[in-house]
Amino acid sequence: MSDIDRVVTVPIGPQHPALKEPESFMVDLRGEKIDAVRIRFGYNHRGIEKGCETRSYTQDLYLVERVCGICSFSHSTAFIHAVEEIAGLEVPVRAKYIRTIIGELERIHSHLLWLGVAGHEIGFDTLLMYTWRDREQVMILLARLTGNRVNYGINTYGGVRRDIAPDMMPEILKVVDSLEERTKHYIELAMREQTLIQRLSGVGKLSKEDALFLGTVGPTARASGVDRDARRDDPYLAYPDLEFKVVIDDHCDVYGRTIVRLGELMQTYSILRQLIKKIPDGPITVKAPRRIPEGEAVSRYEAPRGEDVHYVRGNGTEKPERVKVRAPTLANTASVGKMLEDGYLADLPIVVAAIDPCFSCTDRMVGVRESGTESRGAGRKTMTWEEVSRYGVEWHKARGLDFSSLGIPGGIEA
Amino acid sequence: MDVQAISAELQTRFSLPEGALKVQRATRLWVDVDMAGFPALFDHIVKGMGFNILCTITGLDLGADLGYIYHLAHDCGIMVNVKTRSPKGSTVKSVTPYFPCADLYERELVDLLGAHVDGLGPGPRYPLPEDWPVDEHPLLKDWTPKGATPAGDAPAAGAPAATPAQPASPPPAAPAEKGSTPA
Amino acid sequence: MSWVVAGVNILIFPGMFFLLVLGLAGQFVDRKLYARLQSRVGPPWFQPVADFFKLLGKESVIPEEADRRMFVMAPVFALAAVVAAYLYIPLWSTKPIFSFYGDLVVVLYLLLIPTLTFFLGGWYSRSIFSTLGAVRSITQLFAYEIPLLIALLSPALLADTWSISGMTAYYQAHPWYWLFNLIGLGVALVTLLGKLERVPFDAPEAETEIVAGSFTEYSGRHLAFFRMAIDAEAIVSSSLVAAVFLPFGLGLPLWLGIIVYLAKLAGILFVLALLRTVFARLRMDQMINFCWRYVAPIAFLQVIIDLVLKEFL
Amino acid sequence: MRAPRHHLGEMVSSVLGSLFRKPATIRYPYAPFKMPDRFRGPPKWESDKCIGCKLCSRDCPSQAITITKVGEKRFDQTVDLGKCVFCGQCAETCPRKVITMTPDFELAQIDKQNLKITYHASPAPAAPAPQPAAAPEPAKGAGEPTV
Repeated sequence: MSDIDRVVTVPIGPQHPALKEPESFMVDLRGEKIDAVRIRFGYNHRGIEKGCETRSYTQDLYLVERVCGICSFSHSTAFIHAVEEIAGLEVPVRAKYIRTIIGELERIHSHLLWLGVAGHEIGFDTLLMYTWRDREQVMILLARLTGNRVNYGINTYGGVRRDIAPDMMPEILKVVDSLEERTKHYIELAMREQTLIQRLSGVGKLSKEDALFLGTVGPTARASGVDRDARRDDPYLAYPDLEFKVVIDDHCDVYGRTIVRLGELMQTYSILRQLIKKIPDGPITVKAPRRIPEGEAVSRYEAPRGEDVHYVRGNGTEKPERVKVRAPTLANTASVGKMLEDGYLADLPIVVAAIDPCFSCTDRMVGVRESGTESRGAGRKTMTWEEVSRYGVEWHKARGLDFSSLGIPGGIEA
Repeated sequence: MDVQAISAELQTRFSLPEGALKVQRATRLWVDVDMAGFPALFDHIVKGMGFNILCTITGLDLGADLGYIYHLAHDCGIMVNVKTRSPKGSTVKSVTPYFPCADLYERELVDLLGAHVDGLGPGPRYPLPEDWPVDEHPLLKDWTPKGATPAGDAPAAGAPAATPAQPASPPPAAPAEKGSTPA
Repeated sequence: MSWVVAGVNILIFPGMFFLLVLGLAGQFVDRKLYARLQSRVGPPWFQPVADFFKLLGKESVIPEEADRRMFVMAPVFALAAVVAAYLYIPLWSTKPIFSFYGDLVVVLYLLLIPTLTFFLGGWYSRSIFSTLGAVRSITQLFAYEIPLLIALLSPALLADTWSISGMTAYYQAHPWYWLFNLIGLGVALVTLLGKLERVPFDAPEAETEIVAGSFTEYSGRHLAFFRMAIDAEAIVSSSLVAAVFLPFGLGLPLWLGIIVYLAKLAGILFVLALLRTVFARLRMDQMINFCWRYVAPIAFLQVIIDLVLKEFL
Repeated sequence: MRAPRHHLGEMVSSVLGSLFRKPATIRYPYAPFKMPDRFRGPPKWESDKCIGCKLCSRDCPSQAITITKVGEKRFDQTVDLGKCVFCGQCAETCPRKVITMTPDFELAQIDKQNLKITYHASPAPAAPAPQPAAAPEPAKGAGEPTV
């Protein structure tokens, strides 16, 4: 290739082995370097928000749970918190603890899943196989506790549907012990394996200023030194009774995001031990009305991928007036363009994977199309980062940095 | 920071009417403000009080008006929900100068509720497809999908043909005037 | 050598057919080891055969924009070159089927052809993923080929011959001299990973970026031939490494010789499988950096060692 | 966290160890696999105890349940497993607790129709009673699903 300046456009997605969900990244390449990225969303619309308005609260609970497969419990709990706040339901303490246990187990399985996916994206399939093997322990445990591996269906208005039998507690601890040992191994691996470090560090840089500016949430933000965690800042469930550290890191790259997630796993094990030690006896549910009174509430939940925000407005009937879901990925996608700036094509999969994206959550959340409105092939939505980029450029200019000399308007072309 | 203190400060500074401020709990404050007072209040909360997390923007269909709720959070955990409203068809000012990420949230308002956002730059539609009719806003209460049976009620036995629970089933009559491309 | 014997040797044993069977067996060993190292059950023994015949039975789609002739020829050339190279490699005696002075260089060039066909097949597929994969293949070639050449030539320097059978004969006469070339063996194994496009050097077919690289557009029997060529290439290059760096146990009775040969192959395949288990894929720039900064100097070290030794031995 | 000295091939020892351990995967479907006892598979009705209140079908998030009256205080229950999301809300809602979630998970079918499972109420106590064998559907006993 003598013509080194030739720009090649590579379509990554909507169907592509690097993406677990259908999204489209049009990547302009100069050699191996990324010149510009255009991102399109919207291959997964479901119309959840409108759907919630037309269903009863009981049905909504399961609909919301299916916003996301991996953080199903996060969405259902965030939703149920808002509804319970409107209804003025006081959830029994034991139910709160059980919810926290399930939520933290979900965090374990989500983070281990992420580690495996990250390994796969950088061609380290052995890491994928090992982490998913270990993750299986927590999946089976969740199936035993709740009745399913994902979409646990354990929440119900006013409490939880299933109690955790006393003889299950040692089982949970056994899994926690075993996974803690494995996680220590992975931390060691992440800090020492040369090829892993080479592929992860310095990749997908996102400075603290940018992370704050672009509204990044969750481990992605914490890896850029943003000290935010809804579990500590706006405590819910049993978190006020628990001691844990918010893991932050200053690497600001994919390596930092790995370290943060592994660190969070270690925190989660300690949280689970505390929960099992402290869980009180008592009822697991209070009676909830079918009609939720008029009122509104908004809840924040620290899902494994970042902060989940649910807003619910009740109108005194069996159906909510309005449900609004903000999945963490929507807040994080804005940062992907920034991270890809000046990167390599080879780094694209891991950079995208590093925000632990769940495009289906994102799409479902904004989705409004009900079945029957349109043929399914028309679900094309386009989103570019022009506006965000322009702001980014202006913002940096105001601070004496000019990216326009790179020939990349804000790093991303519209 | 204390939610009562914030509430008192907003009360005195903006002389809000009775009932405009509601402390729901230690970390939740709801503020009702009319469109005229909104920019100043929003500016003060973001710049003056340091609420630098925009969780999301919720749009509401309130009949004749559109409601907007800006969910602003502070690092200390307190969340101020600024509620404002404007008649359908009037404009609301964009908050993207404060939060560039609000771009997506505001485009959502435009597409789903038909809001007019002043200061939102040109750009592609989001989240609806480019070929979606401009005057159809699915989250409006009076919007029903054409060709679909009203959903949500207990299903008529044996005939839940095209309910949202079953998105895979083809609609009984796909409206051709929507400019949709065939699947 | 009558033409009948030559024909049998070339086509059946120990030529093409034997090589293809070994190739499939080698693929199985590699996949099974890879799986077991990753704590998985792995495929049953007939999986490579089943895959091969399944691919043969599938429709072979040729992209409209592709150069039809090049697209179809590339896999055949790859396989032919690999089979031809195999004929010059001594397996269990110091005498291969064909041999002449300088065949080491010819074998190395024949083994270059598969990589070139990957490039041509990918380039003429005209798909963006294939093109990228093709360019990466050829870029990577320049990184690993030089260290591999140097590593393979240094034992020849010590033996003072450019023929593989001459080398094996020399090392047969001096039974322990092959131990001097252990550094070269290491370099050869590492660069083989590059030649066979395996982790950590599998950027040319990195599925998370460019789907399957050069092979993205290939399907059906064309893909089957390509896969077969890669399997056979693994065997041929392992045999070459075995002949050059592990020249012991040659000239035994045929059955014992075959067992020793298979054991050497298995050993090399095991190391290759192990290496591809424990690393992450390197980026192109990192791969080239690694080869030129570390692997090539080490290969030169081997050359110096052999040149010095030659003075004293 | 400061990174210590970097190594190549940090995983060598653990992957070599795997060679000598039992693999983590199984040869399903040749090796049997069972879900935990409390796994929520398809719902199952004890048809004779069903009072036909239809609360299950009302609460079902995916509208998968149909209750049909087939006689005096006798009800057939149909669940469409193609729609069912296995949430178990029906079992939760049921005032008589006649619904249980079974731990089956091998539910694949070639024909979509086979996903509809009907639980039949036992045949009505036939008024001209003497011949139970001559009841309308002798093969479909109470609680026995048919497809």
